[in-house]
Amino acid sequence: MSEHTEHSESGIPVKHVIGFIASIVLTLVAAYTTVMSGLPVPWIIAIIMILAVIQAVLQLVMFMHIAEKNPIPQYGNILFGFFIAAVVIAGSIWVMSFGMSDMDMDSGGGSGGGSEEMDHSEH
Amino acid sequence: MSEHAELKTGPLEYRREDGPLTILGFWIFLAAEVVLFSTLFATYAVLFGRYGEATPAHELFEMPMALTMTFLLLVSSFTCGIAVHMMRKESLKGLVIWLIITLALGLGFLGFEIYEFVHYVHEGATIQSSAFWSAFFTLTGTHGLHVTLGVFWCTAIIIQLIRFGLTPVIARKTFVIGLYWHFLDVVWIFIFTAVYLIGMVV
Amino acid sequence: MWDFIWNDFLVTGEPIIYGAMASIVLATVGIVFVLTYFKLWKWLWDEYLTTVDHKKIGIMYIIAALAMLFRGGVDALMMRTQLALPNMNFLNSVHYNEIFTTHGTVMILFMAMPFIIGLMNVAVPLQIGARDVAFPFLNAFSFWTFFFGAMLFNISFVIGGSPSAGWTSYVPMAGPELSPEINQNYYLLGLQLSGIGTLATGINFLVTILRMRAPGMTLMKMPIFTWSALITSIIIIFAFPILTIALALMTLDRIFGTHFFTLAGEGMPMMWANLFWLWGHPEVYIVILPAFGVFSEVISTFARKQLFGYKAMVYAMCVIAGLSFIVWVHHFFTMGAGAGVNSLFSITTMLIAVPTGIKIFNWLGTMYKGRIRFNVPMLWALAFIPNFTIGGVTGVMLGMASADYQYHNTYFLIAHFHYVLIAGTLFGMFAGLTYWYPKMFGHKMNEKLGKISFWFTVIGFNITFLPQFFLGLMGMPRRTYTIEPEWMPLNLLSTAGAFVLAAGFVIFTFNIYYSARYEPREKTGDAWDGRSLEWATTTPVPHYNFATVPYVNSHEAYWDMKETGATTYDESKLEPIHMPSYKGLPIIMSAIMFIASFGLVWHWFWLAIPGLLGVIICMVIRSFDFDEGYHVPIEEIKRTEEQARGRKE
Amino acid sequence: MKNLVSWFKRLFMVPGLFALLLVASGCSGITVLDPKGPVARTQQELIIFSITLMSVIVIVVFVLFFYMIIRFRERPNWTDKDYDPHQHGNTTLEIIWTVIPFIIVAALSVPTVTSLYALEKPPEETNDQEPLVIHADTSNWKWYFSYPEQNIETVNYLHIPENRPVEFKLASADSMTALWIPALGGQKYNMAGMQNTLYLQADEEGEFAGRNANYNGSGFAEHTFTVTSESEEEFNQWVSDVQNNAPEMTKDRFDEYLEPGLAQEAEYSSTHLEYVDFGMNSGRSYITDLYSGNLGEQLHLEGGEGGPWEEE
Repeated sequence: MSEHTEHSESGIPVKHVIGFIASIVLTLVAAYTTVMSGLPVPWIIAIIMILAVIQAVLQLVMFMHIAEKNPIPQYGNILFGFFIAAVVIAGSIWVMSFGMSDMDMDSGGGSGGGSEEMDHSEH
Repeated sequence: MSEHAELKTGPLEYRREDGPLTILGFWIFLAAEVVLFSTLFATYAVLFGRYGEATPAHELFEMPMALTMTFLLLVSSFTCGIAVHMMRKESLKGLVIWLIITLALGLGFLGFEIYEFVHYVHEGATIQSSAFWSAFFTLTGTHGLHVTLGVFWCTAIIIQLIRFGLTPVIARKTFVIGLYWHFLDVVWIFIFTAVYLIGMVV
Repeated sequence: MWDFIWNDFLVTGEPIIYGAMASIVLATVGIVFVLTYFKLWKWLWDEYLTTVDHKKIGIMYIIAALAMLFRGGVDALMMRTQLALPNMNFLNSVHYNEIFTTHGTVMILFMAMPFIIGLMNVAVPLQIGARDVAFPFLNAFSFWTFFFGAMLFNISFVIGGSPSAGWTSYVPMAGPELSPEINQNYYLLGLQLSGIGTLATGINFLVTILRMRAPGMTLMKMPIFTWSALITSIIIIFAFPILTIALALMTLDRIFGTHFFTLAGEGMPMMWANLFWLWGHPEVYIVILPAFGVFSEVISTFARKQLFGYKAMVYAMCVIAGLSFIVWVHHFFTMGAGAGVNSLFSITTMLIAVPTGIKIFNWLGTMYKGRIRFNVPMLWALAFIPNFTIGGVTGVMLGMASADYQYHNTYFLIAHFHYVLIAGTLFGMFAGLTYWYPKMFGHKMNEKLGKISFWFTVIGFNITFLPQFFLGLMGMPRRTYTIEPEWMPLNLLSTAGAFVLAAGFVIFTFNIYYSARYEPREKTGDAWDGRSLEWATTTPVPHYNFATVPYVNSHEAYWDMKETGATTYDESKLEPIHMPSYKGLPIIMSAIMFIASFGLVWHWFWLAIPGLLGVIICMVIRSFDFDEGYHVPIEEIKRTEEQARGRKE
Repeated sequence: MKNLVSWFKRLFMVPGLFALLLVASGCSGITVLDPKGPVARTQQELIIFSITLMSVIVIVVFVLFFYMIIRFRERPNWTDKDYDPHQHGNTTLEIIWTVIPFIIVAALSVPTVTSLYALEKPPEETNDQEPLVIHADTSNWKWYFSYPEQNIETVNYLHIPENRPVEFKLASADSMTALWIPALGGQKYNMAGMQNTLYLQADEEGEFAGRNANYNGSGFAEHTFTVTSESEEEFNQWVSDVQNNAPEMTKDRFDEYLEPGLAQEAEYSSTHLEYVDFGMNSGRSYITDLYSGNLGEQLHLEGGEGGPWEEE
């Protein structure tokens, strides 16, 4: 709680500057990986998601003082929040990804597809 | 607990008994917000690629735009951090100046977001176009709405700071809006990654 | 204009609805007359409508819950009447659908939820020795948003038409394409409005319990009901945002033409079911865990023994809370997600039986070598054990996905969840209400009437729902408005049981009136020889709760105090007590939200937008409100305590 | 107090006797427990197995429960020797009643998972035969059964050959519904824009009730159909009758069917799959394109009548 005394008198705390630069760098790396790296898509997704998580943790620790005692540290509920978030997202994707075998070939179709098929039948 | 006895040390926002209570309450609220946004992300992920007859995302998403918005929010998160730091040094002037900078950056972000939405609508991708675009506009729009609310809230805090000075109550409010602002940045990081970057490659 | 009002705005053409309209108008006129005649408006506004006192808010929650129990109960009786015989012509299919929809929604969200929150409000701050909850203003706001949300849902009956898509509101049936009328909007906005309040309650109680406990009361020295409230709050905080989003998405679909769950635009109807149950399953545990807490308190008090395996009870609740978030798919095993998905969720579902079993056996253990008194609260708690066990084991059976293909959507399921929710939640709430009644109102509920109502309820309940297990296995689907001849005998029995059950509830309500008039006043403050801190206060409880807060050494703080002869009043330690001021803003703000939501229901943006602006203005007013409450002077505390304690001797 | 205890006993005798009566009257009235095919039999065996295990638990709890409330009730000649107010738990006991439920859950999990995987395939005993493919589609509040190989379609009734697996392809034009024939096996959902597969089989000839089990609005109660299971020859005879005598299911005729309402039993010598397959993503907005704004119609059914045949 006494960290506000640790920094120099110049006004800009070192911790914030480090956090800021790191987040800029991480963003640029993610953008680069996406556009320029030419890696396979699953790899890109995995890498940029990891980068996003790192950056989020950075924000929480460096800017939001999550580890600050109040009078006990407050990360318990946020961690549980992230656990539920993971369950919601991963669970929904997993549970909802069935019976969609024709989605990929047909994803542009929508309502138009039906009428095409009808035309076939009429001759 | 019985008294509004103010502590003499420690950060201003923690000195009154209701300070830590409110801040803990707000952290819990943010945890609830994590779940709220995760539900939107889940919806977006499940509805991904369901364009119907509308334009696919990768034809509309542009890196310069997404990066500009990201940097605006990242910088504003940084300036907001400085503002809270100024508050802990009990510099009212510094606090107000940095908060106004944060506000300006937030408004810039909103401007770009509105421009982006208008652009998409002109390209034929509206919230009513298809499942994917409904999910996209709702996810980014909910975040944008949070930022808008944050801008109004922050304005109210700045007015209070100028009128009543840096009291423990207002310090607590300032700290809370700071948390809120950083949190919106965290959410944006995931929007940038999961919506824009992935939307560009898939 | 008149054409619109008569044909679209008001629901017309049904004698039952005219009856309802007439009774609503009469009841309103009656209430206004009584309030005016006895000059009670100011009292009502000053003492209740603007209150931020957790005890009064708790009472208001419970009154609202009982009113909603009455409404949901009447719905149930009408359904049972229609199903008593084949070819009954009491309700037509549309009307029947509206009634089971409102029955489910009202019972879960507007009866069970406010009942548990009401008991939490009454008991938790007292159990942990706090002056109030952490955010009293927010607490009042929670109540009023719940109240107006419930009212919004309830007026649909006479204005615009009731929703009729079931309490689960599955799309596409509830979506804009197949239900273009506005009635479904009432469901969405009513739930949304009260959901805001529930989320705020969750945050409020979590902070209260984490930060405002009496000195010495570590987490493992909290009364078990407080533990259940803590865990319930956590589940609320992480489950309700999912509901908020799910409702918002369907609202967007219905009012703003989006395509989340629609047939057109490649929407995905299954996603609604997924999101609904992601919230819906934890919701089940939100309404059952506080009941578990009540049973633990009641059984230990009336067996005059410590709770058996306190720590195991706490851990069991934690495990239940965790598991509650990873079982939601068992509500739609039949959606065809595949053997892999169904296997996993089958196993997680059945695993819930383990911590629940631990709790059942620990309650039995609590009674072992006890000295059991059969007062009314204890009777409810005792009836819970065997009945809930039936509900629990049938739950395990339903959790076996491949067998569930036969139970799903049948009366077997109906019977199961009524065994869980009535024997669990409702018995728990009745136990809790009769248990804390003397603390709330200064007198007990009449024991004799209480026992009569108990036996009517328990016997009626079993006659109603036991046959339904068999009806389900005979192939009777839920939500059908008419029955086949071969299902007649069991349905008739079930209907008869429902009326016995209803009689039990009527006697319970009558008991409230009877006890208020004739029961002797309760003066000790410790009506049942209680064990936890709430019994250490005087009755009636002073508005500041505790003059001085004792140091707590165990989860049975008051039992310890009684053994050492300590009290919560130590004149040498008196200090002025800080209390929050009463506020009119929560009710005003909620009323404005109600108006805005009503506008949105009807797609009237001219009403909704000013309403939203009004809400924002209220928030600004609140932000600029620096009222810090007041301090109760030492003199006043002394006077109050002497009066209360002097009377005791 | 004695009075009270006897009340308690009486209370639980009512449902107990009642259950006994039901069991004594035999399972014949209880469709789910009287299976007519291998799928339903798998499920029935699982149900009986779970009921047996669960009864053990219920009996244990009930016995302990009554022992506690009778033995430790407060009574006039009560003495202190059985009272132990300071007993706060017993680790051994608590471990026992944690481990035993685990074992029970494991015992139930194994057959559950095995049968789940088994039900995804045609029944084992007849896997030498090709399943008969039937597309079962619904719209509010009708069933359409298309036999693509036979090129025939029926409305609101179904013929199947006995002793041959049937592979249902489930889909819906609008509301989510569920195909359920309790005598033959459990249900699965029909949904728009996707296809579910359900295997069922009848082991004997007869008529069985089938229905939509998932609530879909005001016509739900009448959203039923009958299943006739018959010998292979009779079935083939029926098929060729339909092929030769029934009219074609034209697009116009089918579009009329899609309008909300009830319909009589009927048969056609072609299928609607030629115009639209609701199981495909392309078929999901067929009905909204056709009846945009008119799908909200409510059926005010009364008194269990106004059944399918009287509506048109």
